[in-house]
Amino acid sequence: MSRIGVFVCHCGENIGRTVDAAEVARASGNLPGVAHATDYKYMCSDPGQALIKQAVAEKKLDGVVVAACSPHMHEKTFRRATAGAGVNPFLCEMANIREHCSWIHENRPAATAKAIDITRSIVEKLKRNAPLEPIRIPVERRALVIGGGIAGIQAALDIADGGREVVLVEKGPSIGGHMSQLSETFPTLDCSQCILTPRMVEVYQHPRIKLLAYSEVEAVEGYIGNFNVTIRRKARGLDETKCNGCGQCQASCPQKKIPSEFDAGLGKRTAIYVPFPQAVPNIPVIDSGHCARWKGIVKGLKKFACGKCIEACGRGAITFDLEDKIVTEKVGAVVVATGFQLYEIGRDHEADGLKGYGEYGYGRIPDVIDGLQFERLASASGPTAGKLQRPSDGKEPRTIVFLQCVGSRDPAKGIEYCSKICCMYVAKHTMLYRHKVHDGRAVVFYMDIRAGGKGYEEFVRRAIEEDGAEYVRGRVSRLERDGDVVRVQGFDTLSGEPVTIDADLVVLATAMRSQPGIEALAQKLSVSYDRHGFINEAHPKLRPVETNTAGIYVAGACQAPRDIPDSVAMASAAASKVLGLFSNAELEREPNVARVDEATCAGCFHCRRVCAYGAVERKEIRDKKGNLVKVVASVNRGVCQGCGTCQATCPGKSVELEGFTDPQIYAAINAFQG
Amino acid sequence: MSEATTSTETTAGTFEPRIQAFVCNWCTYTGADLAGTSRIPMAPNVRIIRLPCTGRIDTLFILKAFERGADGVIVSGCHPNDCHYAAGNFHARRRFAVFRELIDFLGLDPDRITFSWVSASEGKKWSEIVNDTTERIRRMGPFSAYRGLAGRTP
Amino acid sequence: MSGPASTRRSTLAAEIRQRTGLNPARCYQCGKCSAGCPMAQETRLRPHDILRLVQRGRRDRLFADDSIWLCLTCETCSARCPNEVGPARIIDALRELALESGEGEPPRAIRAFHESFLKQIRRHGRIFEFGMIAGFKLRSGKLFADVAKMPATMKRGKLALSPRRIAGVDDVRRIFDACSAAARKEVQP
Amino acid sequence: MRLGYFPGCSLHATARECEESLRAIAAPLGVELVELDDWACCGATSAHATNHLLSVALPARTLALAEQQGFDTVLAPCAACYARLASARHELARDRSALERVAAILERPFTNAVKVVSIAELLRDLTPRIREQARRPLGGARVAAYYGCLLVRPTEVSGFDDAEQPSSMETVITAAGGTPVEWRRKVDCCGAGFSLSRTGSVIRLGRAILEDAKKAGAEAIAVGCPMCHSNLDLRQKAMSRTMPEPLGLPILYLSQVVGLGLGLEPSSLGLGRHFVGTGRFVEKATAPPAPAAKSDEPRKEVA
Amino acid sequence: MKELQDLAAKLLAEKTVGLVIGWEQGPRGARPAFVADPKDAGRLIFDNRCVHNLAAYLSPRRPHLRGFGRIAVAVKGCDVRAVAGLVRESQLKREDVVLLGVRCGGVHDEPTDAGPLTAENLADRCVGCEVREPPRCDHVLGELPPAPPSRDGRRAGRIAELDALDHAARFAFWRQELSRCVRCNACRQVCPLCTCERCLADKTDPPWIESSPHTRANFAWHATRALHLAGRCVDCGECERACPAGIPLNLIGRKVAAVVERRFGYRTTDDPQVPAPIGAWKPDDGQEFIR
Repeated sequence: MSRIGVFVCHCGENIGRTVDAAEVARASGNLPGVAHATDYKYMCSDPGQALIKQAVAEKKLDGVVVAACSPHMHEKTFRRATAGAGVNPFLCEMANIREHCSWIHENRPAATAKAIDITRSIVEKLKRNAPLEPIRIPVERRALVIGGGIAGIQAALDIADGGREVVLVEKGPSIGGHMSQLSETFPTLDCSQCILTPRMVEVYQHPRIKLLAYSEVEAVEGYIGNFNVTIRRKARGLDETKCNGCGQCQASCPQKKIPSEFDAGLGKRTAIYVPFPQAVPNIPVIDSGHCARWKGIVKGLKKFACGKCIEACGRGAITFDLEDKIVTEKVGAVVVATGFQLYEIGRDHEADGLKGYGEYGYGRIPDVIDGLQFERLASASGPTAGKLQRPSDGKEPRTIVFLQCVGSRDPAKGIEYCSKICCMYVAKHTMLYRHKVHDGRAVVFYMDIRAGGKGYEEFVRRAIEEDGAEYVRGRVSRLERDGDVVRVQGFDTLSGEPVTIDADLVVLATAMRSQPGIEALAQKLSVSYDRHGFINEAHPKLRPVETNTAGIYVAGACQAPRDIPDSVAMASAAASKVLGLFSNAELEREPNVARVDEATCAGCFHCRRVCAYGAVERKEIRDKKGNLVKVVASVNRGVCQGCGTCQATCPGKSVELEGFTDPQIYAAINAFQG
Repeated sequence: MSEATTSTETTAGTFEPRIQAFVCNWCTYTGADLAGTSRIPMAPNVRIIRLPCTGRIDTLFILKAFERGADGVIVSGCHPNDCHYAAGNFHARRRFAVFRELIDFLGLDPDRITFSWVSASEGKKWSEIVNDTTERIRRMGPFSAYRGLAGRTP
Repeated sequence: MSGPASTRRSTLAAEIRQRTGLNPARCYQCGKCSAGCPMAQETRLRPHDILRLVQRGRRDRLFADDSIWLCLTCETCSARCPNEVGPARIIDALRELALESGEGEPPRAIRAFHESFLKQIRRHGRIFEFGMIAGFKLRSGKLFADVAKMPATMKRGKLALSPRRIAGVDDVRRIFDACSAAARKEVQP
Repeated sequence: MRLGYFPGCSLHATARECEESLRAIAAPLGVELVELDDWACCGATSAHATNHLLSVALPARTLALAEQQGFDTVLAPCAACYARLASARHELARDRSALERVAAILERPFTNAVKVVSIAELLRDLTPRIREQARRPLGGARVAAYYGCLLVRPTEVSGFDDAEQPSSMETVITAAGGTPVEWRRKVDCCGAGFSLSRTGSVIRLGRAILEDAKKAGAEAIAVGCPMCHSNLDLRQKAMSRTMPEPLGLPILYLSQVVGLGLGLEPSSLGLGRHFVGTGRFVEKATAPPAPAAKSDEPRKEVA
Repeated sequence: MKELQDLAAKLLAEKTVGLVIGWEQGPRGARPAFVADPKDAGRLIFDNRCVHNLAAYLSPRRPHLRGFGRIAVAVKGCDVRAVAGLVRESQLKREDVVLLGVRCGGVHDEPTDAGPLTAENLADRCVGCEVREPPRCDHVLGELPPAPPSRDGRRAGRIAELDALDHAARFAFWRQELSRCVRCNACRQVCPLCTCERCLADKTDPPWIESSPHTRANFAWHATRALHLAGRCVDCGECERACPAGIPLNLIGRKVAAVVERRFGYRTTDDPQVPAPIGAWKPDDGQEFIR
């Protein structure tokens, strides 16, 4: 570059007051390679920009330096002007002589000298700039949604309704997630299934949603707009196309005593089963752990003890085909909505670094249950058909004690965060209970009530004021079984008295945790997660549903404890992000990405280790005969975000970050200090 | 280059150090912008080079700056967990930690370099970094010991 | 943060933290400690009250009555504390502090017990139980309590009557002196 | 196995039966107990309620002695001594400067390398050996295992068993042929620290424990702590004063239970030294097995 | 020694490998040996003069050894760390080499030294050796010799002395030492972990490291080399041994290794699966030097 134009802005008085802009222009004009230098009152104004265009045309300039404000302010403006003049926009640079000079100095000669320095350094850097073209990436306008709970359902429906295809992958046999297990929902007490099941059916019937239930994401490759997803379709043991969901197989299965996951262990199910009557898809699965025939096949037996379901099926759908199938899907965006699990507070959580609560006897005392189990007891579709009966003897509990913050806000047991939903659902539980057992006693041990949300505080107050829930501020020290009651040993910190209550049933509001296996999924997706396994959002305020990997979004309780309204809101937000991405067939990105010099790359892959985005790939270099010469690093321009950590790490400096190359930085240092 | 301010140039006989800053685009550069917008006066001795991320800041830059005449260097970027690129500053932190102790061992005073985290909202902190570094380097004097190594060994 | 805010912070909490490495500010007053405390029904201040008063720097109320001296150090509070505050150790530290600064005193009986106990160790290196009980009774004034049990205890061969001094008793005395010197030093600023 | 043996003050006095039974079962279990030379008191509650440094330095002296005398493990059968020794060890292992400070006070070499075990931990680890050597099914006697505070708390110091639902003593009782009972107060505090100074509290706390054990059907309580023992044994009469009849619950050391299971003579186990008579229990435990039971066959582990 | 020779002959004869790299008697002490013919296997030796870290020959920068197919290389326990480094950084496939581990009880400073090892003549890196039994080798040969004589590490002592000086004094020391560097690049050539295809120092655009061998350029060169080896240097000391100017380069490597260990809890290991510390991070890495 030998014909650079330097344009020095006065910014009215903003620069001109302490920096002699004319002197900066004069000094810059003397620099080798500078063919034109001038100053002007307002470079960013239309006449100012016209000045650049005119000079480029008249002086045949091949590069532009605007000495003015911060590039954060007007770099786009001046690059557009430069492009308008027919010069590659990346051959325009800004020298920041306002924020970094005129505004912070009083001494005019010193400020002017500094402005000259800054401008000179940028001129020298610009000499090493290369013309760059924006990166264009084709976008596959289909989305993958992982997780079929309420967040996944909402995201899938919003994207599909927006006109784009969706692949919805659910790990379990049915979509619906935790919400399908709930009895009523706060703060309106509307029936959970009544609002959820129509949405589930909508998913099933939507022409643009491909539902892959009982499936898991195996691998994800590629980058924004271009993901290749491998999905394992787990064997249900039957031919889904033949099954019409009549339920005969289920009725015929002799294994009837298996604890039902859907009923949180309080109900029973068969070995071939549909998890609940409204399941979507309404197709059974065979539980390999409990089906005698399945176990026989795995063992290689020739004769089988059981074949009842095969006989019962009128359509010959039950095949006992045990092979998982692998399918691949090409998508342009991914929404992660894998939800949560409850902290099971028995003792054996060493592997997770959680200690469990020996003092609460969960798992030993049958009448100590968790919140989800209470939901099933209270639910009309539950094992007791909505009659409140405690597990030990089926008696209707006359006194129920609810403990909040079990597992949550308890660093000693491994979790310091607040699970957010417990205050609300415990209040709901007290109401449900009091509505069913009018003279029953509902006591809540709490630490703080966190009822921030529309109608939430009012809801809790209603539980206390109208429905007679007794709230005691204090944590419970220990639960003991004494005869047929559970003795609750607590303390009322407000009255300063020990409180001992003999309860018929104790309900623990256990913490929300991320799903097991989320770390492995996150690694497949190259998204980051916190130490509790919750997926990290790209920015807690400004990019709440994006992840640090472009094209991958997050919704619902896999990001942090969330209630239903929050999860749905996030899901819709993620869907709108996806639809925004899909609004063009191509994606345009700034070209400031890394580039590997394959001739000198030694293939040590230090760059690959430091890349937070998985943008560095292995590339085989072969000679003409096809023999492998070496393996080198190669940057995927679609994935690279341009941080340049790879370049600083590369010992042989075989990577260059466009726009901030070593020769550019070297020139800038030299110009400052040389 | 006649216009260049050099460290031998003096104001009223005092030594004016030349300080090279390498800062990340998202936090410190923006923080320095904020210092400007807030009109916080500071010493005019620092020259900023903008990089996308502290992860991009090579220790070679620092050595080169000293070699070409800088008396001090400022390296600054986003606070931990605030990196625009997720982890660039964490990688940089390890790199600088080793570099600092290494040059210390080689007899180069690591106080010639200020490492700092300055967020986009810490315009005031940036001005303090600039002023404190300038004052410190002024007290330490020109870094001719290193620059001058290119001549004959005494 | 600097300025007045930091100087206003309870120096008692800071002192406890420095002694024990435990941070009283971690207590969020959930009361689980008090719910499980075997002595809660006998003390005016329960563990969570004590923590609160430490946070507020209320030495006056902490040292005004018996509460801190009635802790059995059974550690139930610490074992169940959700926030790893460690009330038992903090109460220990408060007792040390009270003794060192003279701001608080254990109830006579408890002090008498500790004094005779430690005196025995200092004198003989070990506890010689008959002597200890005798010393305790003189110090506490509970002259006749438990006297009925003495003959039965002796009959069962359970009270060693003749004190035997260990060889390294000088060792033990030096340890005592060094530790109480260190304690005295800590009271001074 | 050769262990440094730290009897503590009580095993030479009020807890003689603990020492006697320990020594009696040591040989059949293949354990050599070597009493530490010139040990001093651990300082107990009194030191750590009044001077933290002292409460670390006194046990540290014992640990240093053990180190010098060539032991890698020290047995502290008294739970209170165990807690003091283990706490000191734990604290000094975490804090290098405290270790240096204490070593300076001791004026002897000290690297804090010796492990401390309690009676419950030791016997739990010897369970296979106990099962192998057991000669008597104890007549199916129902025993409540009582841990109290110091065997399981503070968790980070002891850590050999769960703090809320410990099981090591039950394992030992089962191996010795007894039947552990399920009860609620096994980790509650009996208040023994105030045994002399605040008897009223102690009686209240002890009574709750005894009552619960009785209610759960226990015929005896096994303990691992001389303080708990003297409290529940010596003061049992006072504790049952308000009850219609005396509780009559013998309080045995875990080592005594094991001794009975091994078929040792009750007199060699110090069973005559108790305040609450052990006669009925011993009688049941030593009765010849009913003809149907084949006592020679190895019993199945129940726990 | 017979065991080594026989095994080498067998591996060559069976064509398991095309080349065996070991040590042989040269005109001036032990030297690296390259045996392609089973008949020459008798040349191979191993004794306490075999100081060379032969893993350097496995680096892909030695294309002249490429045509031999699989290579067997004799390694001491400490040399295995360098092999692990090459595998870790994709410079070598473990299955492409047969490691002949030789049990070693310490070596001399120089291959020309002879006689029994004493506390005086023992190479510094052998002090407190923990890998007399070579780990992760395909064959392990020889009897386990006694531990090398014990003494304090000289370099550790020297580093402590330097650390105790002020900046000016340390600077004077290194200025003196580094002024002798003629940039012959022997250090780089002999280093098993200097695996760049084109060294940064040879790059001219931009010339980050000044090419003329004056002291300032030498500072930049050796500092940068040490940084690039941070968490990778296997402390074989070959750079210092190869240096014709006798610059104590190993002091720099050791110092950096100590920093890396103190800060990141990492020590160069013979397990290729364990990732190196530079290129990794922890949220709570020390940052006491950052304002």
